[in-house]
Amino acid sequence: MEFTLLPLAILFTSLGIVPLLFALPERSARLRTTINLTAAAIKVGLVAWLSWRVSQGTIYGVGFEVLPGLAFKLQADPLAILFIALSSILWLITTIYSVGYLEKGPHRARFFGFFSLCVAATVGIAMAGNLFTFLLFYELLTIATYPLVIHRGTAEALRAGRIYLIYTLAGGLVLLVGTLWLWVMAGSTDFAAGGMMADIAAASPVQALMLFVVLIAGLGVKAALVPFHAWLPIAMVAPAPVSALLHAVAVVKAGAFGIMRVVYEVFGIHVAVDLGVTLPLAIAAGITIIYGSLRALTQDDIKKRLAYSTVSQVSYITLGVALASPIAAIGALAHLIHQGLMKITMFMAAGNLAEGLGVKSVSAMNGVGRRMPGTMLAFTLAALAMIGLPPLAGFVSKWYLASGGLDAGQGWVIALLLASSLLNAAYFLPMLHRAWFVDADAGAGAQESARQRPIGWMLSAPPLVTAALVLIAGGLANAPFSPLEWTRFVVAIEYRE
Amino acid sequence: MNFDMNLDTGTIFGVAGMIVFGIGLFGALSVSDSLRRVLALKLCGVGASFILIVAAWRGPAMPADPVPHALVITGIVVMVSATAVALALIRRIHSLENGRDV
Amino acid sequence: MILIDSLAALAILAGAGFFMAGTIGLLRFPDTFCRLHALTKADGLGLALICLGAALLAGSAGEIVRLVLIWLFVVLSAATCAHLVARHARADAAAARNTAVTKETRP
Amino acid sequence: MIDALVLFDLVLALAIIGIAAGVLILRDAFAMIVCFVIFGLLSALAWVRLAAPDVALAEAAIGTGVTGALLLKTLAHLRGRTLSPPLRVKGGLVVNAALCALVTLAGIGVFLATPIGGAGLEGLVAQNLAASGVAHPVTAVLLNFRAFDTLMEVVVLLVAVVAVWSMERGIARAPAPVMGEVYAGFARLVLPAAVIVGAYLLWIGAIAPGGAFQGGAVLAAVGLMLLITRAYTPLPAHRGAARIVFVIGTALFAAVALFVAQGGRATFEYPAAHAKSLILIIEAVVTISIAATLAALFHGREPVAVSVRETRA
Amino acid sequence: MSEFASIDWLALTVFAPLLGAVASFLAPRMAPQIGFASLTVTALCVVMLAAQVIAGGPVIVSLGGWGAPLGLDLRADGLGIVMLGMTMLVGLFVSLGALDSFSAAREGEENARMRLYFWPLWLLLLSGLNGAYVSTDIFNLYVMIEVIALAAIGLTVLTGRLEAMRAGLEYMFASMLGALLFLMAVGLAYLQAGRLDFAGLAAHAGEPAMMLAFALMLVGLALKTALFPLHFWLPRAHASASAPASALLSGLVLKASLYILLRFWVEIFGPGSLIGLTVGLMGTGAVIWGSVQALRTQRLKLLVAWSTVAQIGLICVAFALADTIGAQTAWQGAVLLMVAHAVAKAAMFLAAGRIAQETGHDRIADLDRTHLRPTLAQFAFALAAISLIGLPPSAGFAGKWLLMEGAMRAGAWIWVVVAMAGTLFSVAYLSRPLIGFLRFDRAPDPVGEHHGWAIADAPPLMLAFIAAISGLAAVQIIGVLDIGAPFGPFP
Repeated sequence: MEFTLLPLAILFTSLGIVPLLFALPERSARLRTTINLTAAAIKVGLVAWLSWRVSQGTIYGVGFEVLPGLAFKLQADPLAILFIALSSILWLITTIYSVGYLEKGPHRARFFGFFSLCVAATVGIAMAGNLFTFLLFYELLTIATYPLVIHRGTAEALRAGRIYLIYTLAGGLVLLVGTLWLWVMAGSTDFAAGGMMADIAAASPVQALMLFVVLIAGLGVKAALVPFHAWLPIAMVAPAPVSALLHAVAVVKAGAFGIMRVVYEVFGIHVAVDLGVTLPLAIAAGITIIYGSLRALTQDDIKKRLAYSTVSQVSYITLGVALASPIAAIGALAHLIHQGLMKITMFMAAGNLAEGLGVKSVSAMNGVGRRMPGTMLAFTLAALAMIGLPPLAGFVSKWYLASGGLDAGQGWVIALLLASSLLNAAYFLPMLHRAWFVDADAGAGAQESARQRPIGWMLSAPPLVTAALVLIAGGLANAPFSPLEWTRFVVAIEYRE
Repeated sequence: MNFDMNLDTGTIFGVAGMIVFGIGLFGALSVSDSLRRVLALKLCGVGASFILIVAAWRGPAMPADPVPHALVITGIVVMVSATAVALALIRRIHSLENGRDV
Repeated sequence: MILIDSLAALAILAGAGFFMAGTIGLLRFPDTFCRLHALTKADGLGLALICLGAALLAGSAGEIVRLVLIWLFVVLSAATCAHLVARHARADAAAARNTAVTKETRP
Repeated sequence: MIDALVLFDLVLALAIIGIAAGVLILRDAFAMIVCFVIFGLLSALAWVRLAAPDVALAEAAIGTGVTGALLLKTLAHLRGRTLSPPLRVKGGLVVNAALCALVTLAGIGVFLATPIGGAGLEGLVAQNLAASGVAHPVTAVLLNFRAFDTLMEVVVLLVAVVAVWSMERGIARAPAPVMGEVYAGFARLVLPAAVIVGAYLLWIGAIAPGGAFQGGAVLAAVGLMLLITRAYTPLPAHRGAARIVFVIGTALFAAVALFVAQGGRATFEYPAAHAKSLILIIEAVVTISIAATLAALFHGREPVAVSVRETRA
Repeated sequence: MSEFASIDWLALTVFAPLLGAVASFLAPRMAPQIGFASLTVTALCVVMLAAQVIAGGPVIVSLGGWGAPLGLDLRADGLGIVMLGMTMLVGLFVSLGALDSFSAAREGEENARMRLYFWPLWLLLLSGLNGAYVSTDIFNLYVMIEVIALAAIGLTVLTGRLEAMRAGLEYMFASMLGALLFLMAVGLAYLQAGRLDFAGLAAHAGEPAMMLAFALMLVGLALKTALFPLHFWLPRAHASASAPASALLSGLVLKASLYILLRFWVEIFGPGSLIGLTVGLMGTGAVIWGSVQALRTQRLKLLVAWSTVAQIGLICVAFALADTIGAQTAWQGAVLLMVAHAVAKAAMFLAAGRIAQETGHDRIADLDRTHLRPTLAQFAFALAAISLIGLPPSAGFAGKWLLMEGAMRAGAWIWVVVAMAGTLFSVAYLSRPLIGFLRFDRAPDPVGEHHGWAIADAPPLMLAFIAAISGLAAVQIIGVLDIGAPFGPFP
């Protein structure tokens, strides 16, 4: 017997606890943690079940009409599973981390309420069965993340929050117009493998082209494509677990995932190629990759450096999508997962440095490796993976991207990836060098790093776990149910004629 | 349009009603004193009543249409109610401005 | 018939004349008391004449009764109003005189 | 050849227009109000010329009489305040004038282009008059054909009195004006007569011009005189009764409208056999409510015991 | 069931609050209880009527059995039911809020006065509103808008404060002028058509007197709806009234005149696209001017009031699409926006009232300079803001979506841009208080998380919650709305 409401149940594990979390008194920390972790664990279980069923060929879908002709539609297809699996696992880990991070901090009820809402929105984005539903959750994500970004309530946080809100809401509005236009033009917003724009693109290519531009612009804001990226480094004022989630799972990934959906399942990759939009998109992604890396080089603030690195790395996904080659697509999809694992590790590690040692800038990182070996081990693994060292996760995705570039006849991609990797190395290796090989008393930030506070297991364990996942995802890339394998499964569907 | 100027009672008072309405409208828009503004609005009301009554008129020595008459009577009562409220407000504002609470 | 008609016309015309006189008096006389004088006296008579004229033309006794009542009530209220106005005017005049006196006697 | 009566109409119309302008132009506030009262009376006269005696009565009694009293009372309250010049020449004034001239000209143009007396409902009214329960068409329209309008109109009065009571409260403390012997005698004679006239107007409404509103206005005038001379002073103890009198018209009217809606009849559909008596009962009660409400609107405040804090000023 | 079917639920929706008003005026001490009883009965009537309409199509009652044009017909179609439902929903929750705002526990003579008079005025207002939504006769509508206007002014000045009185007088003048323009229009219409029922007048649309009549009605109703540039009276009136009164004024009263305008537009006059364009441009002006003022004002209630000006303007964009292929969609969007605005704005005013009550002021700049944070009220405010901005899944989103869809189908991109601008503006001005709620570094003391919670937060919170999720029921609302094809069969 089939439990057809499974997608709703998964959504509900995050959404249903939101009112509970808001209503809990501030002091009921233990109860709150129990609720959070139980829900997260149930969700991982449900997602595992769902993945199993989907891999067997079952497609789940539920929906009901919201506006005339337009349905709220949840659909668990393989592409969705990819994203849900990432978010549910990382949610569990980040929740543990947040509990440790916010211990005794103010406004925890509010924080965890919006945190859950944020995850619910991510799940909704993943399972959206049409662009309309995608839009609903895309906006919900904006609403849910804003209070998290400004959680500290300082003037700086509010300023950052305002910029964040302006960018994301404007992006959402553009996406709204795009969705509406698609609906008016095509009479449907459904995601369907192979797309549904073939006829329209043939009939009125100019309009289809404009629609594509509008949709990508709307999504590009959250995906932090240059020139819509400025909010991302500014949003760094958020607490570390929020930054981790924003960069690894929620916001930027929502944008990248949306681009994927639009290219593959609204237009269809072949239509997109025929329209001639893929190459410009690839170039935009390439520019973003280089620009982000260059900016990252000069940042002294650890989180800012990581943020620019995200700008760069997320565009790998877009690049892979835009290359219009199945091999590159495998790289893109795999990178969706891999980048999430790597980046969340680094942000949690950065948070630990700030919490435990008060280290917030690169120049103060001297000798931290000896003082917080576990954390720095995780950080190092993730950084090396980012650079693309085999057999770590980052290498796998870069390999496929490069092969895809060749496959698509775009040789410049190889050069781009090489340059990017060199730049990655240029901004990550000095950090590793300072951490492991420079003495603590040397350097400009010695004063800053003088104090030390013990951090609990809830802070130290999560980055290690995710670092292990980075290792496993890369090392066991060919095992069944590894991200790469699942990706192949998805791409086989999307590139089906 | 057919401007057939047969000068009968209905035409005369219809035009007069329009002019009174216009005068009232001008007053309502231009006058700053509240009491006079109330009166200007009443002029508008009477002007509108003129049109309704003329609409009911069926010529000299003919019985008129009773429906507009009923409407105007209703309108007059509505108008006096509105006027009473407006005047009460004006009085109250004056009292408050001059520190008289009762 | 013609006789009654012409008598009625005569009465009404005369009444109108008195009204005219009263109105001119109202406009031309110098102070409140004189104006009141002109108004009440002349208008009362004018109304009486018009009512008389109308009564001559009336079709039934009921109408005549109503005309008489109209005249009666108008005269009553006119007289009362005139009296009230006059009282008021006298009070005002007295007040004005008092202030004038105070001003004059002030050193 | 212009008919003499048309000439009269022409002069009357010009006078109405001139006096309407006077309301805006006259500098003195008292003169302005007097001007308005004259305007109302002349309008009523014009409406008589337009074969609308019911409306003329209502306008003279309510639109001019009661309203004039309200205006004078307000003026007395504001005494001491100099009335601002009626029209100051501002930048906006020209624009306003142009705008209103445009509206007026458009109105006149449209009016002249539309035939008078083309379409109307008099035929339908005449057809159904026999079934309405009353013989006077205007009363039939007010109390039967469009009874819902009339009910809501009584409701408007009720809203007004509730609103006015909510704004002002307290009992009048100014000494009674000295009116003199002549006035007292006049009041003794006229007040009972006025009550009779009010009742007569109400009763005659079934067959001829008159009815609840005109009768109510005359009765209200009685109330006004009583209030002005302090022959009657509303006291806190009277509030309950006053509230009942204000609402009884609305309540009974609405109750009857709902009550008759049974046995397949619609709301407001009086049974043919009882139509006349029901209408008369409604009219009588509504008259009382109207009279009391209008008088209360003139009095303008809820009578409550004045607290120490309030009397201080 | 047959017994229920024979009851005139339609007329009762007007009579029930009327009799309730009478009773609450007679027994001032029992006013809240009577008020609630009569509201409940009215709500029941609306539900029964809605059931009738949904089951069997539009309900028409010929009062007195005469039938139009001699008598008056009342009619409830889908549009009427939606408006009645909106009124009852907002009314019930605002009344709950009023129960606390004017509760006997609060001291003071002013409060006692407000407690006495709020209920009769509000029930009379409700009677007028319901009457307007079921009327099919333009003179009857004139009387209804006067009932509404006088009751609304009574509610505006209920606080008894001088600034409220002054604002009320200004409102009074605007309202009277609007009503008189309407009355003149009635006169012209009768002169032309000799009848006053919608159907009879529709046959004469396009004749000169009817065109002038429509122009006058348009201006009069725009004045009452506070459509830019005729909005001058609104901000002060809505900002100076007590919170429940503001909620009713902004949520319900404006909608009545807007509804009448909409009804006339589609059912009687069907004016040309030029007038539609004019109204659309007025709406655009309202969006811009209202937003700019909302960005500049220093007081929370004024901000909320100015936002009403802007939001009403956005709704009026639908008029510009009236004779295009996107008309039906745009009208549906406009009605949804009206409902969304009613619910959200009522919630917002109630929440603003609660915030002012807890913090003792409503200066936007000082919202964060205190440790007093009535978080529930602030949360309600934020939820209401979501609907006003038009974020999913609120009804505001659904309405905006349909409005923009209509514009897009008509190929009129300019109105899409206006709607987008309105959205961005609303984010900008509504984020001013929201930032105040969320900023903590200027508070003198540590801020308590659950400070200032009270049972009185429940009405705004529930209303705001309904506003924020009701977009999910949009298709059901539209299903009801389309009963009887209020917007006509369009190509």
